Parts: sequence; structure tokens; C-alpha cells
Amino acid sequence: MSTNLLTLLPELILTITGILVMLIEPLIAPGRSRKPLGWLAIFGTALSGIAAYYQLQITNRTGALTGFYGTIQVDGFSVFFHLLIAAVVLVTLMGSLDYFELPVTHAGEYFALVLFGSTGMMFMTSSVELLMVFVGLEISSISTYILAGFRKAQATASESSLKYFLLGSFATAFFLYGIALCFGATGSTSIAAIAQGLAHTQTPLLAWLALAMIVIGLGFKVSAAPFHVWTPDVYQGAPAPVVGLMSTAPKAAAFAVLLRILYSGFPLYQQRWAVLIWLIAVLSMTIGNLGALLQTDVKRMLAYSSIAHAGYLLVAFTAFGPDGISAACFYTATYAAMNVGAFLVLGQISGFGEGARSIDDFTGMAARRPVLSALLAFFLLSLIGIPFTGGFFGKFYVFSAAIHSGNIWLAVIGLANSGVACFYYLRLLAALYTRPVPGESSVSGATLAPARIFSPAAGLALAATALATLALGIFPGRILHLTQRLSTEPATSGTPQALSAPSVDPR
Amino acid sequence: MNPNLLWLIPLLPFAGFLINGTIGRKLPRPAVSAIALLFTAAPAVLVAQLWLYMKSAGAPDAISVVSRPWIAITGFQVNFSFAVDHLTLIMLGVVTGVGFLIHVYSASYMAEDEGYWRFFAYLNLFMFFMLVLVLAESFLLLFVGWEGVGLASYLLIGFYFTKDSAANAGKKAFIVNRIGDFGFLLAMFLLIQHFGSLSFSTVFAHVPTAAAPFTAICLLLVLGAAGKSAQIPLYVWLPDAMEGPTPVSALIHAATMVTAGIYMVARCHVLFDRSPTALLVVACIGAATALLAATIGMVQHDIKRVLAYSTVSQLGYMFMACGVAAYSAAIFHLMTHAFFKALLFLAAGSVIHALSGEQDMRVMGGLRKRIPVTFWTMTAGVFAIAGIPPFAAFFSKDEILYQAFISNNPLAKLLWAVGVLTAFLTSFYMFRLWFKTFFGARRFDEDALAHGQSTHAPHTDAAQGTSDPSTTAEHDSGQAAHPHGVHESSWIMLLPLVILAVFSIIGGWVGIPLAFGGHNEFEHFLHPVFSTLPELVTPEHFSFRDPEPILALISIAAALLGLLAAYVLYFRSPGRASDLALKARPVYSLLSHKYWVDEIYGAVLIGPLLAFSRFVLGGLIDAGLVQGAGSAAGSSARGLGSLVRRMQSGNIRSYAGWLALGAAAVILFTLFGLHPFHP
Amino acid sequence: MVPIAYYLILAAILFSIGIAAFLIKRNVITIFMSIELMLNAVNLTFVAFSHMWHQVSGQIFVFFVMVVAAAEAAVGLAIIIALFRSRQTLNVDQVNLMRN
Amino acid sequence: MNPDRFILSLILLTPLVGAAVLAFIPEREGSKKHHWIALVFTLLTLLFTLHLPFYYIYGSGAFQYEVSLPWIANLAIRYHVGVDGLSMWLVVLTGLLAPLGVLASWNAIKTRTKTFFVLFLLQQVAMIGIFISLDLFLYYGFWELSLVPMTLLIATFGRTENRRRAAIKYFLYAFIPSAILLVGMIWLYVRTGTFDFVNLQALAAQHAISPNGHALWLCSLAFLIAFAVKVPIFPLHGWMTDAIVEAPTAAVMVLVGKLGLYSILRFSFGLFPDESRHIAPLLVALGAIGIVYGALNALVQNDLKRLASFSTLSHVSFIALGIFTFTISGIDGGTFQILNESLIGAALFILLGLLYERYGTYNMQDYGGLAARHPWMVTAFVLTSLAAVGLPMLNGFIGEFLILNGAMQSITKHHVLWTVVATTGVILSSAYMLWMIQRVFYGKLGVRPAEVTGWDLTAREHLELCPLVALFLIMGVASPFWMKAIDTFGIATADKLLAPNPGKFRHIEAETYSRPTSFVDPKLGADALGKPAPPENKGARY
Amino acid sequence: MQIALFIIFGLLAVLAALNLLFQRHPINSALSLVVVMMSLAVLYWSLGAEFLAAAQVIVYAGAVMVLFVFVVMLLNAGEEERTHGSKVAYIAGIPGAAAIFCLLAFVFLKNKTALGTTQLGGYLSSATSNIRDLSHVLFTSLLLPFEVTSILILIAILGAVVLARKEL
Repeated sequence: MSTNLLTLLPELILTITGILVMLIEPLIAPGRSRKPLGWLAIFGTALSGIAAYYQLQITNRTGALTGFYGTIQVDGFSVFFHLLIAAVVLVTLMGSLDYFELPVTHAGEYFALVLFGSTGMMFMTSSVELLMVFVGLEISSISTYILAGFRKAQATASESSLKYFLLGSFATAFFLYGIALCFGATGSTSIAAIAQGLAHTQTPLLAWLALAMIVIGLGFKVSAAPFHVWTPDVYQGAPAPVVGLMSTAPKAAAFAVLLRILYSGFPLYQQRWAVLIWLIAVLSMTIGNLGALLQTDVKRMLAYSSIAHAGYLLVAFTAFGPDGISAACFYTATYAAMNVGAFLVLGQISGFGEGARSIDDFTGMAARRPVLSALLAFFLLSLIGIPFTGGFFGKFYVFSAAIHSGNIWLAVIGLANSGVACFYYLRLLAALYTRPVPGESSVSGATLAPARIFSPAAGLALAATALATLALGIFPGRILHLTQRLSTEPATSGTPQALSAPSVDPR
Repeated sequence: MNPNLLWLIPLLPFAGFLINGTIGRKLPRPAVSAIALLFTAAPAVLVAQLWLYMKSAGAPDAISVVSRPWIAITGFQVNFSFAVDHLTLIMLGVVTGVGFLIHVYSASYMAEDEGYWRFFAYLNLFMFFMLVLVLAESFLLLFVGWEGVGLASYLLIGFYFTKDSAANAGKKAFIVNRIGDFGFLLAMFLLIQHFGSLSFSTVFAHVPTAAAPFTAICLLLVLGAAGKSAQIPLYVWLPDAMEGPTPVSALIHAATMVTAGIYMVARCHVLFDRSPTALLVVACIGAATALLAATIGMVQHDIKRVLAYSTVSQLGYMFMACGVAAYSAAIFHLMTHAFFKALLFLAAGSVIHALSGEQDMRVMGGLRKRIPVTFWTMTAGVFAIAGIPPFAAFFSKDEILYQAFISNNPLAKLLWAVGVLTAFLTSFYMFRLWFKTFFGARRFDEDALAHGQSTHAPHTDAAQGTSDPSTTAEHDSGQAAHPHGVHESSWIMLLPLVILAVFSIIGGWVGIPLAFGGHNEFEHFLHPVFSTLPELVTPEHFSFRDPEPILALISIAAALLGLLAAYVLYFRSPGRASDLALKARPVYSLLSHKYWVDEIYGAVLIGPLLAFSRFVLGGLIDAGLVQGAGSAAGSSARGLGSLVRRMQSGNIRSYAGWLALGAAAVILFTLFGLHPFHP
Repeated sequence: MVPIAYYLILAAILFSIGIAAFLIKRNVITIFMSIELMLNAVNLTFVAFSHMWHQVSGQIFVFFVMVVAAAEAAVGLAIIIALFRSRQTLNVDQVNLMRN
Repeated sequence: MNPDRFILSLILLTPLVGAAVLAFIPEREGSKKHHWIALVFTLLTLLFTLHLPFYYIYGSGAFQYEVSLPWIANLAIRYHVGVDGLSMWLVVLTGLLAPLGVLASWNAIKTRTKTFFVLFLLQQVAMIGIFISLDLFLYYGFWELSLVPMTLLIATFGRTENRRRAAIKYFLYAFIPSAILLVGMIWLYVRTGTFDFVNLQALAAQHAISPNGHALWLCSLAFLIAFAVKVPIFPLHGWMTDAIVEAPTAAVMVLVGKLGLYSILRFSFGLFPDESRHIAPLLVALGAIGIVYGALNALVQNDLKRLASFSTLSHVSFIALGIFTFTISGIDGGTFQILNESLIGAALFILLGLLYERYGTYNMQDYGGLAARHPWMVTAFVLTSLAAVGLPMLNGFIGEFLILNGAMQSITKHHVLWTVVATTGVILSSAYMLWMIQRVFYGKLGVRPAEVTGWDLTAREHLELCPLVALFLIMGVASPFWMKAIDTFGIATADKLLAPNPGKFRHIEAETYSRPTSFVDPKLGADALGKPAPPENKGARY
Repeated sequence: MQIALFIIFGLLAVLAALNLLFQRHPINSALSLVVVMMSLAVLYWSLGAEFLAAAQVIVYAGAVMVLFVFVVMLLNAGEEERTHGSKVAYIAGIPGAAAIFCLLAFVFLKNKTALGTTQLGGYLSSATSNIRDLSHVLFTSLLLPFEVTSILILIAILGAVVLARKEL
């Protein structure tokens, strides 16, 4: 297998699967279930995950692989995110197999869009060329714009989609501007070349400006304050499994990009962006947590919580060196596991019609859906950061990285924030387990999805996320080992090839 | 004699308590009383044996036993250890002897009571703790007994727990005693601090050479003693304690428990001798209490309350004796007091029994003929307490007054004067009681008594056990249970009376001072314990310049004066007393309201404390500050949260506005921000 | 002899007008247009830098931006149509079901 | 096979396995299946915990039954467990309270039994974990974990409509300071590269953790505040009343006191000896104030559970006062009192729960005159109250006595004043406890009892209370059995924190009371009781 | 020559952009945008990007804007109403935008000399175009993005179909 093909393997598999899904979709009669397509998509995703694992084995042996004239680089770092994205997509697909009820069509398109979108995310993580990053980002963004508006019957869905789209494009413009300025400052759009170019640039101001613009653009994608405003509205309107997906996988990819750009593109300006990220992290944690305090809509509350978690994650960025990267990667993984899990449960409990929306609707849920409630409680505990869950270890790791680099006060702010945060998680948690007030039934059975036994696939998905969350908390050793190994890679990524050499001089 | 038998002395009553306390309810009454009596008699026998041994020639001054440690930490250890010396021996004799007699008496007195088994269990429990108290060889073990008798007292005062006044009185007794214990505890901490031990032997051995805050320690101990022995300012619980059954009043609140304070002071005399200040305080408290209680006792109508105040007053005498370092006099009076006060209470109980529960002296009278045995025994007690020779208290009281007079206390003469005045008052109110109860016209309604209805006391109307037990509120309910005419008590009750009457007469003869030709054997007996005192007056040193005979004459005169006054006011012309009361209305009212001490305590201490707790602590601090801090933090977080919510207006354009502003801020910060590491 | 900086400032002006238009306009389609305006401003920047560095990669970037813009336009307009179907309005001020 | 190697892990795992088993057994209305299973597992745990005192080497102050395995190797996190004189009895205590808790819930918990017992067993796991963990990370794990089941128990089984609020309040109060505690722990880790308590303690003893006194000071505060909230120490008790009022009996039994106090003793004192000593005057003052504050508040409550909660505050303040005196007496007494307080609190709350089961109210004004109806219950109640007010020969006395004695012997500022203030607690505690007894049991039959017919203790209820009452007596008489283990910790801690002042206390050889002329060998009496008791006042240190 | 082009078309672009801002009918705005794009095309050309200039006219002004106009027509969008939506947009947004502009302008002017100038005549005087270089780079070093763009377009089609199709 040629190196080029090898570097593309997971993306390629996903793309092919997506195309297959689209091709087969018209062959299924309109009224029939689209589940086979789902299984196909699941199969493809699993395959791409295996491919990513294969890549990992290869890179373990040979070190980083570059392909396509140095536009993409497959190293531990990118493979880690490939695996993560593949896992998130897999779980999301499994969890949403039953999500689309029959009168609602487009299930086939849904699967295809998820597959294509994840291809874009994977490209984001593995590319070391900003153009490629941009294209990947657009692929993932556009597919999520569409997915956000998938429940067209709901007025909120199209609103959510529109908000996401307009503001996303707005932020993309900033990101793009940043790339342009970067190009202006260094004459290149390859990350490694940028790093070299910055060393002797004539116009450091331009580079700073570029840095700021890129942080703005990616800050929007990871929903860090003050670029978080879209998050609550979009998450609230979007279907629960999609929110699970888009609050984790594209974010993980965006974080990967941010890590790569900051650590290997702008290492020279580390002090400059560290302070910036410090501020953004504090702002995100605080705004996210405070905003969530008063929410009544569960998805909206979790949206604010995801803002806060972006803040926690950014804390890791401020820890220079491998520690920070390792911690950020680990946190991304744990966050993905627990958040996807939480949204999967929400999807299972409230169904496509989203009967249970507000916290009060969940009062006494434990009596009716004990397993789902227990799982949701577990994910919420992990989000709070209770020990022996991934959320705790992630938080622990992030903050120990921060303290290691001397950011004790950031850690104090962060952990105090996580204290505030537990209030709103607990409101939901306590609601789940409180006995409902007698005589005042919280949700009539009609608005809820029928309390069916969830499908094996969804059960598997839930079990997988729960186990992953638990395993990351109790035996984080393996993943830790991986992230620690990969943490040295972004800094050395990208051997400047074609792009760094001055292209043809017209004269 | 095997010293390990010492363990048995307190443990036997405890066994009785365990048996009666667990299965007593299921046992027949005779079995209950048999158990209780057996386990009280056995220690009495042991004590008698001990006494014989200790009196025998060549016996050690003290014997002791030590067990495994009770509390053992590095640097501090307390064992269970008992010791018997002559002081203890006297106390043991009093406790087991009087205790046994009162057990006997109770077997009949409480015969009709529903809580029979409970009563005897408690009594045995009391015996256990009291014996621990007197046998204890360390402050801590003494404290065990100290608290334990308080517990027993609490349980027995509140024996008729369905009655609020009884429950209140029990609670009050315990809490007031606890105030005393507070002092005792602090004193123990100071002792540990300066002596490293609480063992009597260790502490006392080092007292002469140690530099410790003896005054502080002693004053704290005095606080403890004042609580237990009902001295100013903590005497208030004892009169209320009369809510308990009469045998309890006799045993606990007259003969034994209340004297624990005196015993403790005597036991710690080595400490007190180092602190003249503390001694002075003790003497003043004693004298003041004696006088105060005697004045109140003059106007009480409840027969038991008169005796209660008289107890307080007599305890004041003993305190005063301790205060002038006349410890053996104090113990002497303690002993005689145990006899005659137990007698008085039991006789009063017999009177009450005769009148089916009536306690008010105003409705008694003329009982002399109806209950002759009770009358004669009571007479012995009254003469004894009044200090008429040759009854017991004459010698002991006289010894106290004499010691007060000759002591080097700066207030010696004043103390003596107060003592004599109190002697007069004591004589007066005791003969008042005597006349009002046994002489004069019959003031009770015999028919009503015969039908179980008292004209006076509404609480005797429901027979115990026949109606809902929870609504039955009886006062010495055993008495109301068998309504019949005025009658003499059974011989089971009278026998202890007679025995105690004999002791009330002859009990003082063991301490006849040299001045009256005696040998003061009592003091000799206690000499090993109080050996730090100056050598006893021996016949060689005796001289007739000694004021003792004159002082004795003065106190006899005071007693006779009291008898005369009572005779005039209550026998010759019974109306004159109330005329006098009307004339001196403010004084009378002050006395009959017990100087309003309870009310003052309520208004000055308890009321403000409760109000402070409720409004300042509960309202202001707990609800306001402690809870408020939490909710303030919560609501400020919510306030900030609602600010964040307001950012989220739902309008895309405003979102873009935030984005633009944020972008500007980020750019601005990146370009010009604080860069601590960057030039 | 036009300084590159002038081109850049022109681009900045257009970009800022784009932002302003996004903020001021109420019609969704016009807002979308203002995004296109911002993208065009970025494109101008790219071209200017491309000229400055004598590198075609900047121009290729612009080329890709055009493609992306076209794709975005397709999707964006579809979203707008969907929105119009459910709300019967194009005024963004009325698209605020979800807030706070 | 030597069970010492894995006994602690076994103790930790048994309730966990129990919880897992319960979680997979379907629940049926009215069935007592879950009760029985929980009882079996808790009894099993108790059985295992009893291994500890029997094979404990009492002379040694070192950690015993130690296991130390690598857990997360990358970060030097280990599975390190062990017990010493401080924690050994606490583990046994936790083992004992669990079956009693199950019994106390036998009738009180009728619905959602599965949830209840799973959470209850998890709570036990967390508590045992806290006591045996010697790795800071592991410890923190259990520390935070202990919040969760309790919160859910309160939220699910709370008594009034306020339950959700109370649960959240409890969690927030405990969690936020714990988050800051985590910062402190990570800081320690970053400074030293280890989470191992034993290593850290050794470093702390050599003042080798950090030269930055300021940072060390802040770090110690982070530790102390987190623990103090959990105890709770006086002004930080905002969560307590609501939580106690709401929580079901079995949960309240383990809610207050021991976790926080243990943690202060172990970690604050172990890792920050100098800083703890610095702040001791403040804590001594807060302890003394807390005693009086709790007692006075208890005095004016009408709700039985609120009263009990304030009395609990008063009691834990005693312990806080004792341990911060840094005297052997104070620390030994405080540690012993942790055991006592838990037992007494357990008995008290069980009894209140029984009253509630019968009459459905905690309002004292509705009660009255129950003594005639429930003689056994009133006996148990009075005994418990007496143990609580510190009547000698019952366990509470020894703890309080040693604590107050420690306060008097301490050399912290104003210690005499605080001792006096604290000792007034002795008066006040008897006041509110006896008043409570009077209002509930004495006097005329109250409103509720008049309407409802109650019954005296059943066999099961006897089974709950008898071990506790027996322990009150035994611990009150034979305290050295417990103290000999605790004392090793006391010596180690007090020594380090406070050098003995040889000038102040004189060394006194205890002597027997009997004169040499005595015809009895003074040892005879002691021999008869089995063991000679030579007074061992080796070097008076307080 | 170049400066004249810059001034004329730069001004035109700015004016058209402002017109977009101030016109209240979307059609007018769309047409203004077309003018901006046309002007930019000229500027691209003046900067030596002939291919882009052409693409700008064909793709942007031609295709994309036609789509816009089409949708405006389809939805029959009239003049926008004056609604009171957001104060934040004015209070925070406009100053933000102004600040962004000022900062950008500040940076560019500050680095004016370092950025240099366009060479007079530059590409204009050159006989050859840069299309060859462009395509070379596009199909070698930037081949992958080029290929991946197809996915993007696929998604766009898919999305348009999903979103715009009328539900049953």
C-alpha cells in the first residue's frame, strides 16, 4: 500500500462508505426502514477505526507518515483523534439507529452526512497544511449545519441550523482572515513553514493579528467564550444524538487543529497566546457554568456545560510542553465519552419528539427508566468530576498540568468553577432521583417516548460510552501512555516540503 | 479479710439493679423487694465486717484495691481503684446502714405503686453509685459516683414522670448538678495539669510541696460541692426534688447523696488547707445557706419542703464546718444528720401515708394519738435536729459552732453568730412542724380521706393502675392507692423509724467532747484521715477557760427559745402566727416565695439564655449568617448567571455583536495585552 | 506603486463593512451576503499577500474559498428556504424562539 | 494464605460486590429481598473488619495490613492502603454501622429498595476507602465519591419537599472546598512527585515539601477548609441541618463527623504539622464556640431532628477542639470520641427514626408521655442521651473528659478560656437532652400518640439498639482496649507537633494508696482481675 | 496606472459595499455585492491574478450571486422591516467592528514599509500568465485539498436536497 493511501485510509473508508450509503439509499423503498444503511455506516466507521488503529501500529514502528506533498501527516496525535472521532461517530450512529422514526425520512442522508462530516474532521486533525485544515473544517461545519436542522418539523430546528450556519460562516471568515494574515506574515500556509517563517518575519504584528484571528475562528468552533453565544441555541434545537456528536467530534478536531497551530505553528509566541488562552479559558469556564445555573432545558444546560468544558480543556493549553498536549488530548477523550453518553441517554429518554425537555420533566425518572437514569446519573457525575470516572481524571490531569506549569490560580479558578458547575448537574441528577411530588405528575406518558427496551445497538453504544468513561477514570494508564507519547509530536509536525519552497517566481 | 471484697460492696447493688431493671417487671413484688433488699443488705454486712476489721488492733489505716486501667493514654492513667480509710468507713456505714433501712421502709411504702420494680432498680443503682463515690480512690472515680448519684436522683425525682412538675424537678436537679460538675471537671483538669494524676494518694502526697493554683482548684471543687450539697447558689434543685417519693427524699436528698459535697471537701482537705481563701468562701457559703434555708423553712406549709429546707440549712452547717477546717465535726454532723433527717423524712412519709398522700401541714393536726409510733419517732428526730441535749445533733452541731468560734477564720465570730441564729430558727421551724402536725385540732376531713378524696389535693383522685396510666399523675401515689382512714403504718415501715430514732438519740454520743466529759471518739477515729490538723486537744491541755461549755449553753438556749416560740405561736394561740404574717407582710411574702430566687434565675439567666439562643444564635447567626452566606453565594451566582442569560438574547445579530466585540477584544489583547514574559 | 498595505486596508474596510452589515441588516439573505462580502475581503487580502510573496498558493487559497463559498451558498440558501417554510419570515429579529 | 495481605481490599470490595449484586436483582414491590442481601453483605463486611483488631500489632504505630501496588504508573499513583491506630477502629466502626443502618431501614424504606441499598453500600465503600487510603489520589477519589450516594440518598429518600434542595446544598458545600483541596493535592504532587502519604509525611517532617512557606500555608488551608466543612466545624455547618433533617436514618448515621475529622487528623496534621499548629488557636476557639453554639441552638429547637443535628454539631465541635489542642490527651480523646459520637449519633437517630415510624412526626410538641407506653424505648433513649451528655461509665464521658483535659493542658493561646467555655457544653448538653426526653417521654400523653397507637421496640429494633447500648457501656468501662491502638497515633502526632515541656509538668510516679504496713499485697486485687496494672506514668506528657 | 485602478475600483468596491449596507431591499443589496465582486476582480487582475479575476466574475458574480438573487425572488423577499431586534448589535457590535477595523488598519499601516508595494507593471507587463504555476501547485502539492473539495460539494448537494425538499 502506498504511503499516500495509507495516510488516507480511515478517511477513504469513511468516504467510500458514505458514497455507498447514498447509492443504496434510493434502492430502498420510501416507506421502508433505513436501518440497513445505518448498519452499513456503522460497519464503515468501525472499519475506519480499525484502519486508524492500523495506522497507529504503523506509526509506532516507523514514526510519523506524511503524504500528499506534506499536506497531511499521520502521527500518534492525528491517529489519536482519528480513533476518537471514529469512536464518537460509531457510538452516535449506533445510538441513533432507532432515533429516526419512520415518517421522518432522510435517515439515509443522515448517515451519509455523519460519515462525510467525520471525514472532514479527520482531515482536520491530520493535515499540517492550513488549506487542508480549512477544507476539512468546512466539510465538518457544513455537515453539522445540516444535521442541526434535521428535525425540520420543529421550528427550533431550522432556527438552530440557521444560527449555526450564519454565525459559523461569520467565524469562518475570521479564521480565513487569520490564515491570510498568517500567509502574509510568513509566505506560507504550511504549519511547519509558518513556524520557520515566524522566526525571521519582518512583520510580527501581522503574525500576532493572524494568531488572534485564528484563535477567534477556532474559539468559535470549540465554543469558547466569548465566542460561545451560538452554542446554547444550536444545541437546544438540534436532535440529541447530533448534539452529542457535534459537541464532541468537531470540537475535538478543532482542538486538535488549535493544538497543532499553537504548538507547532506559533511556538515562538507561546507566552503571548498562553495569556490569551488563559483569559479565554477562565471566561469560558465562568460563563459556561454561570449560564447553566439557571437553565431549565436540559439540552441547553448541557450546552452551557460544554462551554465550560471547553474552558477546562483550554486550561491544558496554558501548560506549556508535552504535559499540556497530553492533558488536552486526554480530556478531549473523556469529555467525548461522557458527553456523547449523556446525549445518547437524552435521546433514548425523550425520543425524536423530545417529550422531556426541561429538568422538571425528568423528576422521578429513575423510577420509570431506572437503567437510563442510572446511566445519565453516571455521565452527569463524570461531568461533575467525581472520582473513578473519566471526567475526574481528565480534570485532574488538566489541572495538574496547569499547576505544573505554575498556573495555580488558573487551577483554583477552574476547580472552583467545577464546584459551581456541580450545582446544575445536580439539579438534574437530584431531579432524576427525587420522588415526584404526589398528585402532580411531571410528564404525562404521552409526551415521552414509550418506555421500550432500547435496541441492542443503542444499548451497546450506551454501554460502550459508560465503560469508556469508567475505564478512563479507573484505568487511564493506557490512554495516558498514548497521549504522553503523542504529546511530543505536534511540535515537530510537518516537514516543510513543496509549500515552504518558494514557488515559481513569475519573473 | 480479702480486700477484693471491696469490689463487691458497690457491685452487689449494681447486680440488684441489673436484675430488677431487666426482668423486674415480670417478677412478683415480693421477689423484687427481696432482691433489692438482699443486694443492699449484703454490702451492709460487708461494711460491718470491714468496720470490725478496721477497728481491730493493728489494722492498717487504709486498704485499697486497684484494677486494670480504666483510662490509659500515654502520660495519664486512671484505674478503677477503691480505698477504705476511716472516713470512708463512716460514709460506708451511713450509706449502707441508712440505705438498707430505707429499702426496708420502701418495700412497704411503695407497695401499691405500679413502678415498684423500677423504683427498686433505681434505688439499687443509687446505692451502687453512692458506694462508688465514697470508695473511690481517685477524683475521677469519685466523679463517676458523683454523676451517677445525680443520675439516680434524676430518675427517682422524676419517678412519677407523667407529672410535669416531677419531670421538671428531675431535670432541674440534674442540670443544676451539672453546673457543679462543670466546676469539678475544671478542677480535675487543673489537678492533672499540676499533679499529672487524679489518684488521691498521688495528689495529696504532693500537695505540701507543689506549687499549684490551689485557690482556683478548691473554688472549682466548691462549685461542684455546692451543686451536689445544695449550697448557694445552686441549692434551688433540692426543694423541688421533693417531687420524688418520700423514701427517695430520705435516702438521697437527706441522708446520703447531698452530703457527697461535704464528703468531697473533707476528702480533699489537704487541698483546702493550702487555700485559706477557699476555706473562707466555703465557710461563708455554708453560713449563708444555713441561714437562708432556715428562714425559708419557717414559712413553708408542705411538710416535705420544710424538711428539704432544713436539709439545705443543715448542709450549710456542714459546709461551714469544712470552711473552718473542722472536717471531723462536719463528718460528725453528716452522720448524725443522716440519722435524724432520714428519720424525719421517713416519719413524714409515715404521716403522709397515714393521711393518704396529704402533705400540707395546714390540713394536719392532732395526729399525736392517731399515729403514736410515728409521733414518738418523729419527736426524737425533731429534738435531735433542734439540738436539744442529749440528742445526737446537739453534740455535732455544738462541735461545729465551737470550731467556728475558735477558728482563726477572720469571720469566726460572725459565723458562730449566724450558726446560733440558725440553730434558733431550726428549732423554731421544726417545732412548728411538730406542733402543727401532731398537736392541736384535727384539720383534715377524715371522711373524705376515707373515700379517697382529698379536699385539698386534686391530684390524688385517680387511683394508680385503674385508669389510663399516662393520665395518672400521682403524688406519692402509693399512698392514694388505698384510701382509708387515718392509720398507723405497717411495722415494716415503723421498724426503720424506730431504729433510726434510737440512732438519733445515741448517735451523737460517740463524739461527746472532752468538755462534757466525753472522749470525742469520733474525732479520734477520723484522726488518721485528718492528721494534718493540729493535734487533738488532750486532757492535759484542757482548761475551763475553753469557751465550749458556754457556747453549748448558748446554743441550747437558742434551741429552747425556738421551741418556746413555736409553742407560743402554734400551740398556745394558733391564730397568732397568721396575724404575725399579716403584719410583716413583705417579709412573709419574701420568705414564702423563697426570696424569689427561682424567679430571678429564670428571669436573669434562663430566659435571656433561651431568648439569646432562639433569636440571636438561631435567628441572626444560623439563619442569617451561616445559612445566609450560603444562599447569598448562591443568589449572587444566580445573579451572574442571569447576566449570562441576558447575553443570550436569541437574536443572531446580537450574537454577532458579541462575536465582534469579543474578536475586537481578542485582537486588542493579542496586540497590546499584558505579556509578562515578553518585552 | 500602490503599497500592499493599501490593498490590505481596503480589504479591512470591506471586512468591517461586512461585519457591520451582518449586525445591521435584518434580512437573512442580506446577512448571508454580508458574509460573502467578508469572504471577498479576505480573498483580496490573500491576493495581495500572494502578490507580495510571489507565491501562487495564496491565489489557490482564494480559489478554494470560492468553491467553499459556493457550497456554503447552496447549503445556506437551503437552510434559509427551510426556515422560511417553517416561519414565513426572513427577518432575523423574529428568529428567536430559543434564548436565554 | 495470610489474609493480612488482602484483608483491607476485601473489606473494601465486599460492599462493592454487594452493590453490584443488588443492582442486578430485580425489584418487586413489598419484597424484602434487597434488605436481606444488603444485610448479608454488610454483616460479611463487619466480619472482615473484625479481623483487624484481632490481628493488629498494638505496640506499633506503623501502618499495618499495608498493600501498595502501582495503579496509574505514569503519574506515580498507587493503590496504597493500610490502617494504623487512628483508622483501624474507624474501619471497624464503619463495618458495624452498616448492618445497623440496614436494620434501621428495614421498615422505613419500602419503595425503591434497590436504589437505596445500592447507594447505601456504595456509601460504605467510599467511607472505608477514605479510612484506608494512603495514596492521596486514591483518598481523594473516595472522598469525593462519598458525596454522591449520600446526595442521592437525600434527594431520593428525603422526608419533605425540601429534599432536593437539601441534597444539592449538601453536595455544594462539600464539593466546592474539595475542588480547592484537589488544587492543594496536585500542588503537593507537583512539588514532590508523589501522592504517597507515607512519603509525603516523611518529607513534611523534614520540611522538604516546599521552601515556599506562603504556598504551603495556602495549601494547608485548602486541606483544612475542605475537611472542616465536611466535619462541620462551627461557621461552616450551613449544610448540616437541612441534610440531617431530610436524610433517612441510615444515611444520617454516617453523615456527620468522622470523615472530616479523620481527614484532619491524618492529612492536615500529617502533611502540614507546622501550619496546623499555627492555626490551632483559631480552631480551638471555633471548637469551643461550636460546642456552646450547637448546644444553645439545640436548646430551642422544636423539631427532634433539628435538635439532634445541632447536638451533633456540638459533639463534633468537641472533637475538633480536642484534636487541635495537640496534646496526647486531646488527640486520643478526640479520636476515641469520633467512635463514640458515631455510635451515639447512630443510636439517637435510630431512635428518632423509630419514633417517626410510629408517629410520623418529628415535632416535639406533638409528643409527650411516651415513657409509659414504650418502657424499652425510653430506656434506650435515656441511655443514649446519657452517653451523649457524657455520663461517666458510658463512652461519651471518656472522650469528653480527655478532650477537655487536653484543652486545659494545651499551650495554645487562651486555652484556659476556651476550656471553660467548652466545659459549659457539659451543662448545656444535659439541658437540651433531658428537656428533649421530658418533652417526648414524660408528662401527659401528647397529641400524636393520643391519635396513633404505637408499639414498643420489636425484636429487630432491639437487635439494632442492643449492640450500640452495650458498646456505650463497654467502651465507657474498658476504654483502654480501644485506646491502646489510638494512643500510638496520639503519641506520634502530638510528639511531632508539640515538644513536651519538661519544666511544666512534673514527673510523678503513681503509688498505691495503701500504706506499706498494709497486710494485703496491693497487687493481689489486681491479680484477681487477671492482669497486674502497674501504673505506667512514663514521662508525663500532655 | 495601478494606483488609478486601485483608487477607482477600490472606491467603487467600498461604495458598493456601503450601498449593500444601506439598501433595504435584498435585490439591491445583491446587486451591490455584484458590483463589489466585479471591482475586486479588477483589483485581482491588477495584482496579477488573472485566473482569479476571471473566476471571480464567473463563479462568484455569476453563479453564486445568481443563486442569491434566485432565492430572493423565490422567497419573494421584500424590503426589510424596521424591527427592534437587538441593542447589543449596535452597542457592542458596531464598536467592535470599528475596533477591528482600526486595529487592522493600525497593523497594516505600522508595517506599511515592511509589506512593500506592488511592482509597477508587475504581472501586467509580463506576457505570460501564472495559470501554469497555479495549476502546477493545484495538482501537485495541493492535490489533496482539491480532491477533498469534492466531498464538500457532495455534502452541499446532499444538504440542499435534505433541507430544501418539502416534507411529506
